[in-house]
Amino acid sequence: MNLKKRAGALNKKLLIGAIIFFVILIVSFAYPPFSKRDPLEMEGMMFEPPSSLYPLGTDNFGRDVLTELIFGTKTSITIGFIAGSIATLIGTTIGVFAGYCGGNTDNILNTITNIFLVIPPILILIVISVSIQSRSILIMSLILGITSWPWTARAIRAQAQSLRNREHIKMAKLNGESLAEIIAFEVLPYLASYIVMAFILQVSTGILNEAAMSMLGLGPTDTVSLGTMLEWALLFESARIGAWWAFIPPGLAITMITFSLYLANSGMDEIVNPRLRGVV
Amino acid sequence: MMLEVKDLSASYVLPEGEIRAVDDVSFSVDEGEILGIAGESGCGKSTLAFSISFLFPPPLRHVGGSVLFNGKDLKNFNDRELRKEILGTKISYVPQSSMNSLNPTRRVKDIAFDIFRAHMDISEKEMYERAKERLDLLSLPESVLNMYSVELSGGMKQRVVIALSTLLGPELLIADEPTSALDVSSQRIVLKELKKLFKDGVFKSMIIISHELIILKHLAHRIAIMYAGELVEVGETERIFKEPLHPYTKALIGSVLEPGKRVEREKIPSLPGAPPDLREKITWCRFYDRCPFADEKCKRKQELVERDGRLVRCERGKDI
Amino acid sequence: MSYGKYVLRKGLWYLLTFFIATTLVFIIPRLIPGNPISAIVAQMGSGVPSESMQRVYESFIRDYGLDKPVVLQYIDYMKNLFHGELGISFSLYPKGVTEIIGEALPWTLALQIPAILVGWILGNLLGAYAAYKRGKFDKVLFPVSLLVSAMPYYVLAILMQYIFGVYLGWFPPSGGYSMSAFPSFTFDFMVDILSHYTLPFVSLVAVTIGSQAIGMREMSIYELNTDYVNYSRMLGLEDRKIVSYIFRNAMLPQITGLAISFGTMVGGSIITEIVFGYPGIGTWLFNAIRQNDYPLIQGIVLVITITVLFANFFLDIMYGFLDPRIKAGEMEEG
Amino acid sequence: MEKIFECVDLCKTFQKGRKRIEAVKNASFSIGKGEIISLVGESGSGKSTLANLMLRFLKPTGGEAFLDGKKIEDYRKKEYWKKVQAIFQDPFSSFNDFFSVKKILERAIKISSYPSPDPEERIREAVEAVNIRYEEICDKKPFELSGGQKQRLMIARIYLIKPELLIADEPTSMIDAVLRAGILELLLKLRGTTIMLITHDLALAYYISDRMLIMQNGRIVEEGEPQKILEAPEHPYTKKLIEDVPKLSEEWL
Repeated sequence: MNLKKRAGALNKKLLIGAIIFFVILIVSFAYPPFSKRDPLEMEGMMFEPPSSLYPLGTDNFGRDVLTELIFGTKTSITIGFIAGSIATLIGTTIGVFAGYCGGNTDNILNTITNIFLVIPPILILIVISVSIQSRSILIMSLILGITSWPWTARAIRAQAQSLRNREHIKMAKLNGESLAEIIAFEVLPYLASYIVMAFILQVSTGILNEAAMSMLGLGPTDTVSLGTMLEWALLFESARIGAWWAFIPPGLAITMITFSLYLANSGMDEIVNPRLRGVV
Repeated sequence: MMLEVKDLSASYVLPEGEIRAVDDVSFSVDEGEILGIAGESGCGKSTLAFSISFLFPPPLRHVGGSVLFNGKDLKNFNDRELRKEILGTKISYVPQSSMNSLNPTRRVKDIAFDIFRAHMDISEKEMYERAKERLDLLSLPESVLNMYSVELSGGMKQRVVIALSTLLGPELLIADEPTSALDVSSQRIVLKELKKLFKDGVFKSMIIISHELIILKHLAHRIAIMYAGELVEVGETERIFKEPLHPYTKALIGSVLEPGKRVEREKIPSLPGAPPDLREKITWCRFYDRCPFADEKCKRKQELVERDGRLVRCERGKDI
Repeated sequence: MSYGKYVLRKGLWYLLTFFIATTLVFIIPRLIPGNPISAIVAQMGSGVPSESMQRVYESFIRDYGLDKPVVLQYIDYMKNLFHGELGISFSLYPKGVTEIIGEALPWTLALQIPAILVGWILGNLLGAYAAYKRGKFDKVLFPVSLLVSAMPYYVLAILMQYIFGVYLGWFPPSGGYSMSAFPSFTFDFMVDILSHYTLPFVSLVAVTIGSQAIGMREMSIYELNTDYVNYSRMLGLEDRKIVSYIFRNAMLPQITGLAISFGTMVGGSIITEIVFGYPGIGTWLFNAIRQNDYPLIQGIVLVITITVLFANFFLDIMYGFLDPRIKAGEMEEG
Repeated sequence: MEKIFECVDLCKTFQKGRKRIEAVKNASFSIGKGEIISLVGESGSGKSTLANLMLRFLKPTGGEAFLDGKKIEDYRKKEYWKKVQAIFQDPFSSFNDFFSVKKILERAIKISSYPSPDPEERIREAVEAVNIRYEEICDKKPFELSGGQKQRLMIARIYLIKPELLIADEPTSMIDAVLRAGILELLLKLRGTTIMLITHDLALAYYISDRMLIMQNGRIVEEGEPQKILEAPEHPYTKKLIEDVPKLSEEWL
């Protein structure tokens, strides 16, 4: 059985996950430029229930929840993407060097990784965020990205280690290729699927952490995100008031985004590791 | 006849298609006999070992044919009965990869107890005594009983596995490449132990599977040669080595290297190509593409027929 | 390597991690311009705060030795930390941070430890069962646990609060006990505590089950394909026995997995507490952040860090005890 | 005979925690030009470590090695690998699955000391030399090839580079016996290249080599012509090794 055939055999989980995610992505990115509404504008009364004017009601400031939801999803996904890219980049670099080089390089990098793996990232996030008074989307992504690389490094290291003794790498050395060439051509292609999987998970981690930080009051300060929507819903006790439209839409949006990403990741995992599929 | 395998077929059913790893295989084993099954990687010999004990872990599936053990058709046993009444007690198995065949978190003693408990009701003391005896027979010290798999060397692990597999004195032992992971010195020790257990009557019959024909020559009374899921030749060991009737058997024997018999450097026969893809249905001789003797006539279905007291799947006979 | 050495090595390693973590908590705020500490010092000078706030800040600067060089500040910080002195809260002056945390921590531990344990055990049982049974059970369970584990702690918490606490009104939607109730060891008060406990507890358990079941399912599928499982089948062992083999061996990596996911769980449960207004340290942290109560924030962060490190250390010790490969020194320690 | 390679007291120790593992202890031997020499040892004997030292994948912790009379560390690595090349045992991991066969061999040409105006023609020649039709495989990826084909391509690479010394590390241990002879034949056709065969298989070493080195626990315990070693082994380990090898004609178990 070859790789192409395996990938070609359409994986349902991957497909469904990807479709859900792209629908959300397209809606949240295509709508804002055409929208005449400003998500931060207070139009109506506090907690107005859904109506034709406000399809998902209004929030505690009388802002249109639907508009907020779409703009917020865009913000959250953007933060997730940037944070995920940063985390994946750092994690992959550290993981590849630790796993491929071995020896002392590995000892040092692996110790660092393990230390940051047991220190809860949210605590570091809090310490950093408390110190930064105004947090833009970019700052937020940066903070989230540089605190969540460790487990990517760990996963990639394990994969890189298993490659280290493969003979094509010895052959590449015997061809006189440099370390950079070997990593680029002999190591990274084999890790590509794992890196993509790690990236998918990192994007969802970024989105989840943004929301968590926002709910603690440490979210982005100048825009609306799914997290800040939940923050306000929480602060103004919308659940106890019964204003379900203030928290269910952003909560559901986060859940659907992360669910679609987990599903896609699990589908990819099955393509890469056929035994999970339940046939081998 | 202790074991009779009739027209047995088994396939791996994958989303990409069906791989017929064992195709219409028939043979038998008598009491007191060692049958060797020889073949190269991917020919289906390990799958055959599973199929004989009528366990088909998915995606392996029983496609057709039957296995009769002492006249009883294993098809009539359900999974539970099979394990309770046949496996471990009547038919036992020595796996190929002893490295990973012992549960890493259980002591040898506990694995032995689990095997006893699955089949009989005796006191823990008696279990311990019996396990100790069996280890002793394999020249393993009692202390091994308290060890975990990681504490044993490769050769020791394989002997422990043999001890466990023969714990209940099975009638038939199936040994699947019992030494392929070992160095020559350990290999010889392990095979000697197996032969000793057989002579001592710990088990009555054995099927030993190997890709090394030379090992079978020293152990087996009869040898079955397997190629691409089919048996191509079955006969007494001496006669097969003396005068192979199937061209593949001939190639296998020819490829045996032995120190001291220095062949002219260029004269070891070699086969071109590779065995056919078992996902495809081949209706003619499966060895056709690689056979140095093949001609137009060969491109048709070859049956396993009796010739000179042997079974051969080639109609060309002695002119090869 | 003997088990004793393993424990010692792990202990030293966690000590190192402890120093790094606490040092980060010290350094990071001081590295960032406009950080809370210099903001406080600035506010001191501007004279804006009221007289009582002025006193609060002064004690803060004194306690943290902010007028001294950074190195001395660090030494003071570490000294105070070892003495359990975490300073004085701004918002609840003159209450000490240690005292506040001391009151809040039992609530948090009583909520989280049972929730994590119950969730972990149930999740692992479900995961192993799904892997072994495959078929329909697996097909249903897997997407459900995926959905549940994709649902962040806080979303599930808000949903449960709304549905069971507000809409159906089965349980009190928030708090640790009723305002009217007087804390005592009476039956009524216990019932009151339990009814407040239910929703946060169940919401934490549910999410833990989801993520643990997925991990366990994967590990079990891996174990199912190992040689020793096939060998055990061939020797006629019963399914029950084999499942127990698989369960035990697949659980070992799950223990490590639990250690790693502690960090995420802590974050999740902090917010669960906030949602339910549960009187644990999560809620205190929330308030502290709103009120710029830096000593309290720092204190809570440190206490959580130390607790997580201890929990991880404990899990590592257990792991080494359960896995003979560690004793034989055959396995690389992750 | 002119020496092409020589080791003097070559040592390699690894530090694993507090344990010191002496993988190679004072290995001294020389290889003559055009010779086929084999290094026989069981797993853990240190033969692979020795091969890695000779290929400069590892640095020795003691002793010296010379290629053409010059210390091997004195060559630039690229220069060295022009002259010393290797083939390995595992056909499944021996090639980069993301490149076509043609591309893989093009990459190998870079190190060869015979620049050619028409690289494709040279690749074709090398592939045909190992009895594979070039058109059939040039655009294929390694995972589409059989184990035997890959092992042949490994040798095609050597045909392309034409090194002075080839280290063949268990080149046939993972392929079927009926294919083994074909591979050995191709190795024997490498005229002009000195071959060091590393193997656990005494019979194979006996069959192919001019001289044999027997290695045990990091030490070379015996050296000599195959016939001599077989008939009159001096070291007890060699004796035992010969005894343990399965034989067709005599009682063995």
